[in-house]
Amino acid sequence: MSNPYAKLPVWVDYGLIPLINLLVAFLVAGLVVLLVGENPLNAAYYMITGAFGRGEYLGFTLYYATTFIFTGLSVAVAFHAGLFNIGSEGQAYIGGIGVALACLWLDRVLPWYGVLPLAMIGAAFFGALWAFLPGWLQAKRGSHIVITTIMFNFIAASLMVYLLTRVLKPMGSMAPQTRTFDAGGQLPKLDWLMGLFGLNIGNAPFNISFLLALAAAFGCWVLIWRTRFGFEMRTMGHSPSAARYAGISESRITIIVMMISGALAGLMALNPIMGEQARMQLDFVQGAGFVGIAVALMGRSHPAGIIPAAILFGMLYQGGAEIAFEMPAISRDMIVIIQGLVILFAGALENMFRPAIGRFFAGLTARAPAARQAKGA
Amino acid sequence: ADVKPAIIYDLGGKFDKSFNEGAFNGAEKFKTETGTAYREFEIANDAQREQVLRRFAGDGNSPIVMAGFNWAAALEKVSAEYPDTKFAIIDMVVEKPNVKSIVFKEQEGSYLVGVLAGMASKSKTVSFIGGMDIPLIHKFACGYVGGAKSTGKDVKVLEAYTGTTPEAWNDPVKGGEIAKSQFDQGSDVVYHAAGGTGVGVLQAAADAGKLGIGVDSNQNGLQPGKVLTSMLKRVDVAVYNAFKTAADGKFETGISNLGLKEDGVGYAVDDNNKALLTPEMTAAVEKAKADIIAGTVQVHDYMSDESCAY
Amino acid sequence: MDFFLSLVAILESTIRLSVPLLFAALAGLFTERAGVFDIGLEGKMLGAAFAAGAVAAVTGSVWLGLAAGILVSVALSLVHGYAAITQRGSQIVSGVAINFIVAGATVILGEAWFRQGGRTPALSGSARFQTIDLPFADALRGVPIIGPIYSELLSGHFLLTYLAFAMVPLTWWVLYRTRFGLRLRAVGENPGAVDTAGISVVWMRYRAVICCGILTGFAGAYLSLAMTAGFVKGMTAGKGYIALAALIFAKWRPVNVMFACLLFGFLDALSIRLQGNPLPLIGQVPVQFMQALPYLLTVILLAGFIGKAIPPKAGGVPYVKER
Amino acid sequence: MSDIAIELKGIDKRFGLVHANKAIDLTVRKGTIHGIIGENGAGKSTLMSILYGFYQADSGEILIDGRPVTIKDPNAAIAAGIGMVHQHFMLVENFTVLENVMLGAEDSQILNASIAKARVELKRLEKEYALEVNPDALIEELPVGLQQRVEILKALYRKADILILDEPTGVLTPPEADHLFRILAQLKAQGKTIILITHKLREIMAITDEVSVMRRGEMVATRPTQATSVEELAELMVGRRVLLRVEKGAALPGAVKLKVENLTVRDGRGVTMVDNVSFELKAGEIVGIAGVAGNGQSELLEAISGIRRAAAGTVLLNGSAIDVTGRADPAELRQRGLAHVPEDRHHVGLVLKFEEAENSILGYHREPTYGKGPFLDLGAIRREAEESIRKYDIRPPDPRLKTANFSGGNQQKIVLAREMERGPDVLIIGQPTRGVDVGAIEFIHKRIIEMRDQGVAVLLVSVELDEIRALSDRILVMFAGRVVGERKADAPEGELGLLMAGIDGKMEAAQ
Ligand SMILES: Nc1ncnc2c1ncn2[C@@H]1O[C@H](COP(=O)(O)OP(=O)(O)OP(=O)(O)O)[C@@H](O)[C@H]1O
Ligand SMILES: Nc1ncnc2c1ncn2[C@@H]1O[C@H](COP(=O)(O)OP(=O)(O)OP(=O)(O)O)[C@@H](O)[C@H]1O
Ligand SMILES: [Mg+2]
Ligand SMILES: [Mg+2]
Repeated sequence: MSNPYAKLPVWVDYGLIPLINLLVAFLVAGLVVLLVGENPLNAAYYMITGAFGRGEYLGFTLYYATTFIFTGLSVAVAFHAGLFNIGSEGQAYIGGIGVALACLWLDRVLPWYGVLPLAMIGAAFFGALWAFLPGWLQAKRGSHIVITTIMFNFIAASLMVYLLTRVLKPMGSMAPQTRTFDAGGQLPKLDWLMGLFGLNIGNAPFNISFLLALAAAFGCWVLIWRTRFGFEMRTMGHSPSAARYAGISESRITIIVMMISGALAGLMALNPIMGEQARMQLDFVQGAGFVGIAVALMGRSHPAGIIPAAILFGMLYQGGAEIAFEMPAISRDMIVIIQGLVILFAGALENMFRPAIGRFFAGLTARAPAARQAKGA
Repeated sequence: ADVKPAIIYDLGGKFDKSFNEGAFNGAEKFKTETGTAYREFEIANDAQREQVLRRFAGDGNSPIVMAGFNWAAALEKVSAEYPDTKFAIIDMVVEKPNVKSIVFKEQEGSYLVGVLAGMASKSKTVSFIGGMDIPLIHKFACGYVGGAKSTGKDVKVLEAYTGTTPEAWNDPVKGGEIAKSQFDQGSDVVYHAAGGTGVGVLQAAADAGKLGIGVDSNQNGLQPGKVLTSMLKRVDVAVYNAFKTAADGKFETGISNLGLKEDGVGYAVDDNNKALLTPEMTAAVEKAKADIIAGTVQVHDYMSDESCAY
Repeated sequence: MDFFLSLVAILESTIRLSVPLLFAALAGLFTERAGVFDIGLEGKMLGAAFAAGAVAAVTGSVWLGLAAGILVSVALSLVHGYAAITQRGSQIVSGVAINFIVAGATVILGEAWFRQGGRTPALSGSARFQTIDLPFADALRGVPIIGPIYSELLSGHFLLTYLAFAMVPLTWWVLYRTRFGLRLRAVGENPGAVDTAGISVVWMRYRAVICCGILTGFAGAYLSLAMTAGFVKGMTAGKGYIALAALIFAKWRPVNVMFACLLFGFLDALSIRLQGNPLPLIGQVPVQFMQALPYLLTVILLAGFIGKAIPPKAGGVPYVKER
Repeated sequence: MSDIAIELKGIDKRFGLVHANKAIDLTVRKGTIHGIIGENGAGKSTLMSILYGFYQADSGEILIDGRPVTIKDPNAAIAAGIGMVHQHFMLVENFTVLENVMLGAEDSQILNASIAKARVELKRLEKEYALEVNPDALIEELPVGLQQRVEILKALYRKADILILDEPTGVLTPPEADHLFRILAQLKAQGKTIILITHKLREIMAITDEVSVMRRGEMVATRPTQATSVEELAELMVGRRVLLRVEKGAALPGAVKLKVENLTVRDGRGVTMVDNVSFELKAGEIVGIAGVAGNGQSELLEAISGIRRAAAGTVLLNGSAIDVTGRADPAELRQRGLAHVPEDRHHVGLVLKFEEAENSILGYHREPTYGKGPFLDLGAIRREAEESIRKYDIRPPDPRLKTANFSGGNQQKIVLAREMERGPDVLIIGQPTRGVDVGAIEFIHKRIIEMRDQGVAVLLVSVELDEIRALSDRILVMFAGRVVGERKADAPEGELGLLMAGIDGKMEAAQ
């Protein structure tokens, strides 16, 4: 595997190109808006003001972003080991069990900071468990992880429905959800953080799991680039044959990385369950696992890229809701389209504009002092 | 009048040909009658519930009517934040001073269509297809079973559900397939309480030359001559009344439990199904209706004990 | 006898349910055998179902609907082809993207055009496929054993149903007995060999991708024009993924694909049939378990208890000759 | 004029940063065998692939029979009567011979008719050129020699007048190579034009009429074969006199460091690749394993170093056993003093996307010196990398540069520095100088000798017989997975060549 194109400055590689891809995705989305008979510029206006226009809106944007940081990291960590985990969705869903159990058990006994560590452990444990199986199957039985994680998403959905309609649902209630948690099961909002910037959080459910997400992002960075294990998983991601040569056990890495990935996905459940709803309800993941794929691709699988990418998708979700309020012809499915387009242009077509950009920069640097590509030996 | 009414639909969407559409029709009726505009919104996911409620309340809309039991938790929170706003919720009870809770005795309406089904069936086997497998839908099923069995001890009722996720409201392919499977097992009348999935159920019944029974709205026109009747759940009336009473300044909070007596549920007769109903059937169903209203027949409510006594 | 009749009924339902899987899995067979992996079957099928339903509703013609379905699905295939073949992007990512775009677009457009919550208007008469009775089906109905099998199980399906099953030998013949098939299989195994033999790898793969588009077009049209009467949002409900699983399960062979699709269709039919009926010995099984069963089985089967499924050698990797 | 088959004028080609062909001119006369020689990476394959339409030249002109042609794809080349046997075979492995020969030259949409016709034509070609091969055999079941035959048949089936063979003898035993040359002579007699790429000077002298020499993307000379010599060609090829003999003293073998007993290795398909091999390796000696590529050397190295699981046998490292049939772990073997320079640096020895410093700890990344607990200390790693960069003169001297951006020779030095600098007891080296330029070759050879002199036991595998002979103290020859003979370093080349072909002189005589 060699880099097929000439070397570009880092900021072009990690900044300009993703930005251009993103822009094209939005342009195409604009065409869809036109097709529906609405004005794309208006839509863009509503989207931006709806996402950032007020402290409350920003709070919602960051609330969604929190979720996407977790799922984005989940997908990205697996990417680094060469694994494509499409199962973050299911892992996050199952991770919810851990959060819910901790809250149901202790919310009336302990304050939130007592429940939170347990909820985190539970979320990570159940998420990891759900990722362990596909990881194990890939490592030991050779079943393709993409296919098994897809299957596990479906199985998770069935399992959760069973649990929520038969086991966790309080008697007499109709909605497939747990009871509402008491104070111990509710995370405090980050109103003070917004307050520092003179913003009023309003009703936005922006809560401390955002800080956990940032910590997780930092943790992932350390894990990937500063630990021996990270070194091993990157080796495997780039070259399985080199990994074998280096004595790195492919199945061990596969299983552990999948579990880390699943744990990160599972942690996502804290945000909607403890941070917003104060209960676990059916389908609370809402496709965030899939958004994670787009976020990881946009963010080039680097935590420093994933955070802005997650905020971007938070903006799409929050701003998209505002579009839906203001423009009746456009429902929230618009976001699904944009998400798909971002995956298409930032992922599958990421190199579409690279040759042209490469040529442009080659033209710029042609007269620069002899390239540093010193010929060796 | 000086009202800014608003309506919010549930996940099934405004045009589900059944529950949400009923709510929409009520709002439309109000609009055409009074000329007062209303705001509306279709949510796309659960996280939006509180958001849209607050937004509508914050914009000064009142009353805000929401269709569907799923709104309860969000409403509980938001209604406390906006004590001056009037809310109405359909299909669920939320005990707050500024909330009107409208629930229906679906078991009663289902009982009536059960009577019709039992009598219309030649094979003495009828069937029920629910959408999502939740207590509310079992309530429909249970009433239906009661009605069908009241026409004869030997009547057999098959019961199935499309699924357990919200997608179950929207899977006509599966709905049709379940219906066919029930026809194969002998059923010749099928009643659905499955939202959009029901479109497929009624279609399959029509294709197979069997009879379907619609739900919520009057669905007799979906397959004219092939739909025996529809169990009406007058969501439209509920919404219309909520808007209208608010416009007239007579909006009342508290629980209203609408059954046959209140004309909250019923069965549909129109040109599309007139020919299907024999005089005996009409007589029997009217008698059942009278008995229920009079209280001589008690239709079991599944949700009272989460089990079906029939 | 009673058991026999209900078996016939389950099998009949199996046939109905496996048709979309069969079309989609054969579609996947064409591209994957040519080295282009495709998890976008789901999206293409959904796009086709929408286009077919929408056009049939507007024009009242089932044939125009079918044509529109095929057109849209081929167009989506070409997008996948452009990303995977021309731009050499990740095939999995491109497939995922298409699934998203279609899932969103069908709802947005459907809602904007028809205003029925993402549904297209219900179809009737010549706007949808009608079932076809085979000759003598009525006459034979009464005959024991043969009657139910012929008149119930084999007769009374849609044109597309018969087409789907006819596609199996046809696909086999095309792949193994024609020049096109030889080249197609070669390009999935060693594109270099095809290239140096003077055949364009790119064009070969594009043709395979187009075949895939046509077949997913049939799959989608079957859903909205035959099996039901109109499009409903998300109506593929994971069938594309099951088709993919069937394809892998069948180790990329046409006849095996048919059996795999029939198996998954059978599981689905069985789960519908078993609902509410307790199983002997086991007792009442939660619906959720029955619903997860096809996926569970796929996982178990994929876990290598059926031998190894070896994909086409060049599958999933873009053809790059100049680094 | 008309006796010129091919004329290339000013062919220029770049692959990204690599300038593979620099304004190349070449004239090939009709009915001759024209040799092209040059080191690895000189640009031979690239030039021929351009002629065959597989790559497109950035600029330049191609004339066939005096007429300018544009060859935009292999199809155009085939139409112009050009056939090519590629260095890496272009065959579909799970197709039959017949299907491979036919592919792209089927003359009808339905296969049946084409198959029948191809079968007849194939029979005719087989007879005419003594190129026998079962038309219904699957390619993956054929030995490489036969696979190459299929490639030649493919070209002949397409009625090629001009046949390009890119390093055809690399995979052949000497008798097979002789057979090939007879066929080439016969083709030439029929008036066909042949271009033969190789870097074996002996072959050039034996069969070609003219020879062109390439160096670093340039065409440096063309000579009538009669009028040149091996020495001149070698000098032209590398640009200066080659030092074929490496200066080294006599070996002082010590204790047995590595003992291989009855080692058998099978590949994924169950084919025996290493067949009951036994030998000993002592401290302070270099044992070379000679053999034509694909006779089990690679698998032997992989089994010993723990990358590949052996089917049977034992290996003792410093007297204690390695679990070669079970879970021998390369990481553990490293700790026990076994270092391994793999044959394929691009895919095995290095992670090209890693920084140089990261590659300098690949396989040793668990060592305590590189960090505390689970963490890596990047500073320490880079400092150490800088040291070996200095010591091995790796250029450019930047430990943070991506490894892909180093040239082949420097990449090889990165691997060598990593494996040699930790004072191993046993050093296993595969193809130490493959694709490496002359300057680096000298350096690498010197280092290997130094290791030996420090008492390291060195096991060397190379397909370059010259390299084996120059470095080894003892030579083992492998053929078809077996060690067919052991010779002193000074054994005559001819004898080794026969052994490599599986012909044991003594056994032959005995029978
Ligand atoms: N497809 C390609 N993409 C990028 N670079 C290439 C490609 N093919 C060859 N090169 C580079 O071009 C140069 C010339 O390669 P080429 O294969 O023509 O050499 P060669 O003389 O045939 O060598 P060998 O004797 O090893 O076959 C090398 O540096 C090589 O790395
Ligand atoms: N796979 C690759 N990816 C990116 N760049 C490469 C790759 N291979 C080679 N290069 C670039 O091309 C240049 C030439 O590489 P090549 O291997 O042909 O060198 P070389 O001329 O054979 O050098 P040496 O004398 O060391 O053998 C390298 O310096 C490197 O920058
Ligand atoms: Mg070459
Ligand atoms: Mg080189």
